[in-house]
Amino acid sequence: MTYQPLNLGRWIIWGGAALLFAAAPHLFPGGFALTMLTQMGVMILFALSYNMLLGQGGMLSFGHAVYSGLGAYVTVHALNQIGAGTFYLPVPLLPLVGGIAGLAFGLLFGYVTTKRAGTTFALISLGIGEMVFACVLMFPGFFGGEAGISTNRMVGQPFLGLTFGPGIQVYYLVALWCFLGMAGMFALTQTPLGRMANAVRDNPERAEFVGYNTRHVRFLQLVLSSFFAGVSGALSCINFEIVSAENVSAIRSGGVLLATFIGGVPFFFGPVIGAIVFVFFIVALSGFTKAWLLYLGLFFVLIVVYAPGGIASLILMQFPVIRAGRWRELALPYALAALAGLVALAGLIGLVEMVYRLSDQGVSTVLQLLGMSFDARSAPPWIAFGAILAAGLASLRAAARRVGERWGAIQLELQAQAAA
Amino acid sequence: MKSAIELRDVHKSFGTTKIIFGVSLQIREGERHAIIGPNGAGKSTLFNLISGRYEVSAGRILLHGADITNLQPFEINRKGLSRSFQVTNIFHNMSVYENVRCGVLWPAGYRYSFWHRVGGLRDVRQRAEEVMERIGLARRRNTLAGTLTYAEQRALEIGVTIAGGASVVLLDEPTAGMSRTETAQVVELIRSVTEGRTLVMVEHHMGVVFNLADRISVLVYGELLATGTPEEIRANPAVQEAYLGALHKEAARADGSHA
Amino acid sequence: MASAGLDPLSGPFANVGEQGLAEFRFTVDAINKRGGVLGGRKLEVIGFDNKVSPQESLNQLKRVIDQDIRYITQGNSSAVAGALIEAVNRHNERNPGKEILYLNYAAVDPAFTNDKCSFWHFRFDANADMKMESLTTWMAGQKNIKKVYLLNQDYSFGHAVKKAARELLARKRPDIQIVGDDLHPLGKVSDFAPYVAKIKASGADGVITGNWGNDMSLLVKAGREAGLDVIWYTYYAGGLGTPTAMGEAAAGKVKIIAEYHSNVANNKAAKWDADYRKQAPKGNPDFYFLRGKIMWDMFAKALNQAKSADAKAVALALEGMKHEGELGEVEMRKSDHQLIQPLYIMTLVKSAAKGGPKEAKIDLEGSGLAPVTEARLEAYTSAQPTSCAMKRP
Amino acid sequence: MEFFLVQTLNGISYGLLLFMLSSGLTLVFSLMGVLNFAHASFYMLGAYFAFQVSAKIGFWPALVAAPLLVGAIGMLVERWGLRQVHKHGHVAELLFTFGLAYLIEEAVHLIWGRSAVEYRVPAELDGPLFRIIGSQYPIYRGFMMLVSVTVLVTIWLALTRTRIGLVIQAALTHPQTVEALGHNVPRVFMLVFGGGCALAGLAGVIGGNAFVTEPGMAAAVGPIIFVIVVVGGMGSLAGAFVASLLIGCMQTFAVSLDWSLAGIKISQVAPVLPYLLMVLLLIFRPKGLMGTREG
Repeated sequence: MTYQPLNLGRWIIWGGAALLFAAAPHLFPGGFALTMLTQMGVMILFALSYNMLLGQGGMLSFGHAVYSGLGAYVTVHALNQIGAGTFYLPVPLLPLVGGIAGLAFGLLFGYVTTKRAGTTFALISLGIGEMVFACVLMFPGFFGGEAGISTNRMVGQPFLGLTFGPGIQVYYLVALWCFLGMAGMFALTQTPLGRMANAVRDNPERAEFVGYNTRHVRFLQLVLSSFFAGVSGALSCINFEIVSAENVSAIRSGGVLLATFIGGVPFFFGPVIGAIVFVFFIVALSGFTKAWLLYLGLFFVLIVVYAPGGIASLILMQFPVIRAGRWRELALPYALAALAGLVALAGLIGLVEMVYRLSDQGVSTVLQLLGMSFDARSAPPWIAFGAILAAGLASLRAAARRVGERWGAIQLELQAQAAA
Repeated sequence: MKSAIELRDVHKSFGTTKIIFGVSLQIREGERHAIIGPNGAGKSTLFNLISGRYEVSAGRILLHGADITNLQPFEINRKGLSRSFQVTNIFHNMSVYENVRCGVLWPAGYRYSFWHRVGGLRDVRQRAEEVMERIGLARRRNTLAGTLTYAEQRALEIGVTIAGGASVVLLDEPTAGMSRTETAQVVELIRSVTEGRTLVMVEHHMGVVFNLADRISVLVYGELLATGTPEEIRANPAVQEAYLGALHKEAARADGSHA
Repeated sequence: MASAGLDPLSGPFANVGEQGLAEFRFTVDAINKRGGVLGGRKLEVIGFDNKVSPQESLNQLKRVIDQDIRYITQGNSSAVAGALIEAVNRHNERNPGKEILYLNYAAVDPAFTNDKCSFWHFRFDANADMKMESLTTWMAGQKNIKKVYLLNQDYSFGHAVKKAARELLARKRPDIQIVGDDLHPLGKVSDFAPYVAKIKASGADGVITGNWGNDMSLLVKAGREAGLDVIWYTYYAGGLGTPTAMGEAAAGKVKIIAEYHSNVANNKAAKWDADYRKQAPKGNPDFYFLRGKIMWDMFAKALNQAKSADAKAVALALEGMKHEGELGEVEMRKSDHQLIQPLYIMTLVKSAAKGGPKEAKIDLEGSGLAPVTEARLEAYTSAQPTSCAMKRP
Repeated sequence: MEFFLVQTLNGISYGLLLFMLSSGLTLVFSLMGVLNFAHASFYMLGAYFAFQVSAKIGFWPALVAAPLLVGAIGMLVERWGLRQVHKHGHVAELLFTFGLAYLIEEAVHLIWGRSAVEYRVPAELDGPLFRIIGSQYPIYRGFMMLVSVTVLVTIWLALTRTRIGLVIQAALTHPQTVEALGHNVPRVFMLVFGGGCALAGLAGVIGGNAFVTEPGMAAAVGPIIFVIVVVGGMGSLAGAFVASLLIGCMQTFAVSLDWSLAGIKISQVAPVLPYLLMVLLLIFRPKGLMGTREG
């Protein structure tokens, strides 16, 4: 928190973000890239709303998809009503419908879940998620059963000449809402409630003794978060033109947790990074390998163990060093560590892929990698990849130690300078 | 004279273990009241009962004549009672300024607002600056609370407690673990920040107690032995016998080891 | 000539997707060996992992479109199929000249060839109502059936089975008592013993169920444990681990309605079946989708007749096409793009190797359970009127 | 009447199985404050190990070997995984086990395939235990109850009569004190975590063949046992016991009832009832049936 009236750094970050949103489809052309970018936008919004709980409020939820999913269901009905001519709203404003629906369900379920904090909250959110998912299949009248509800976003009068038929228009709609949502959620962190949510996360007891009912803080924070989750659900509805049971599923809820945590829970922008990485894993990587789930799981566990601040913390850690002009000293150790990491990764990928070749039905046991082929039924590739992995890990260990030593030394010197 | 706090035959037990046996006590408005007693006498428990941290097993507690028995801590706080903790209980991941501000926000009327920008609240900022000035941490405003020195953290603990302008302030061993010079500073701090308020403190340091308190209550094994002015307490033979004499020696030893 | 197979290739249902893909590749290889299509072009099936998620399927569809592939096939989950039909319709409307054709080999929601029918969608599997039509036609002749119990999964397919069973039984065998009718949440029940106790108490002699996967195997296992003596009339007890999980508990008790099994009489696909088994992946040894072979054969024929790879021309050639399948003539009905084909009711028995009847030669998944024909139902028995109002471009 | 009896027995046997699962979870949670999200995955591992062992040397050795193996894996996980993230707090520990659940499921896919494996009730336990007027009750259900009760009595004895049991018990109520008394808490943690996993593994051994052994079995049972620990009260063994039986019987009897409300039958919502129970309980008794501590 700084109190300069004009914070240049902040302007640069937000301006840069807006520019990136605008330029992304031109940097990555192609229909599939556009789909991925659109989904990243939706996921960014969803993950940020999730971080209002986990990062800012200390609430670990296993059922956040409930709010985005139910928001999406209400949106799809609204869209169909627009199509049928019984309701009028310009399509670009539909995310508001989703947001309000999300908020309404936040009020309803949040009342129950936020009665408790910590681990119990996590379990209750899981139970609510399971219950809602079961209900979605049980009431096909509203939810359309497992097939869900389809819709057509090209309805009503074109809005400012936009029909939202072409994917690029949908992308910019998502980008706009994503940006607005980001700004809104950032603004919320700067309000009394936002700050007290942090206080409740860090020390709920003390918060009670300065006059705050921690339950109310959690409740309001969850309700606001479910508004943005609802907006993201509405955007996903507009993008896919279908809403189905998977929108409220435990897989979605787990996914947003993974994405947010990988990105970095302690930082506002962390989930943005996480959402991008996550969508890349699911949509793009799954086209290359069946083992994407395993890679994602491993990646997540590695982050939990070695970088609980997520990717964002790894990046932000470098800034003080860069500012002090000391990054050159770290360049070589980093390069060595990266190299060792790549070697280990290559070994790991080789082993994992061969395991999948051996176990999966219907595919040959021959692994094609970098133009070479390896037969998983013969021993040599196993030995080779195992050796590569072992060598990679050993050198990574050594390199990491070197990075650690250098890093520690620089930190000490910087601290000494700061004190002096 | 009206009582700021009144305890009427308060009991507390955990399971089958009784900690407080029928304490009745009136603390007058505007007075500085100290509660003393040997370790395990139930002083902190009494604080926890008054501030709503524990539920009362039997009896009533009144704040400015209104019943606050078994209200939630935040409800009691909103009625104008604020407390500090024996073990420093602040927001370690926030700056000094933000810590103090947490204490200011509710009483300033911003409550759960999510439509005010906290940086733009001039009254909150002024009040927080003022508090930081008083507790002598203005220079450390942007330091993370977790990285402060122990004495600074204790000062911040008091700052967070008094920031909201509560009419009744409960301080739980404000000088615990401090050196002699630090203690002297804290005494002055307490004296100045509780000007015009009711202060109740638990304190082991007899110098501090007799220096600050208008009246003193002696709690021994969950029962109130005596209440009175420092002179009365000093002169009370029962207190002398049961507690004070031994404590003086203890305190002297403790002081000696500090030096 | 690439086609895209959109089915789960990772996650819990990957084996289902892989099974389909493996059989399709076998069929397509054979077509290519015969000389391919359109005068020598080779067919190819490329797998796309849709993770049985409607939304992920749409992602993969975008990818398919990016790669300029015009033919897709999919079968697992009606939810996915519904999403794909809508998406293909929209795409074809928004991108004339780049149309996509969708060949459905297993999604059986009746709506796809009724209210939601599409010119761009062709279904090669009998839908849920058609199967029930055939099943009840056969049941009508079984005088020992007196009381049946309906137990289904609580979602669209389960509802469809329940509704069709009630209507059709009331029409064909009004004297059969429906002694119970329950829905249970999909895939959420781990202990079926309470359901079994209830069925037992109802005095039913048969249970009609559309259950699949664990909901199917757990039900039959629980039934055997509690000594429940009923006949199970099922759709999906024949594959995907279910025979393995049910084990010999199921022998003589489970009936399945489908278009093919390996022990069928006069099987012109017998050699094909055997050849497939020789090279089949170890996890999925069975030849399961005869309709898949029929689908690719008819598709190849339509390409050759249309003399063009244009989706619209192929669709026009495909609709109304008659084809001599391995087990009799089949027809792709023009009015709703539903394949009309003969169906079989089979009973699972102990395989010949385990002391069962000698026609039970080939067992399922090596489980010792083998299907034998109970009845063959000619194509016309399952044909139902359609409410489809086909919009042709 | 015999219908009622059979349903009651069904409910109790299922409830006892649930308790075997939830007791391990509760023990670990009480002692370490860690909610093991992968607990149900260890249940699954127990079933698969039992399948593998019983295919090689028979069911009875598997009954002992599989839980021990699972317990050993649990200890390794604690030693080389959880202990590393301990410094980052309970949320990190929970997330670690969450990731672990993903990995275990994928590993099971890889090793044993994606569909059910043929893990059967042994022949000597196959058949009816008794018959009452047409209804029969399977031996295996009886065996499940026997194993559950034996294990529970053993745990109870171990907790109340052995030294380590007393330390664990003390740690349930006063974790800091136990540490202050200088007990080798990390080792106790490792043992308890391994023990909790072994309990889950044993539940897997006897549940895997009664039901079905397949990669989705963990995800199917996981949410229910989490509901049980919430309903029973976090960290309360007695609460978990009551909640397990309650939920086991409730699900069983809901199926038997043909009452309906707004076109939805009670039997239709049976598996959702535990969640409804949880919601109601939270509204009226947020601490759970026998809970004492806040989450």
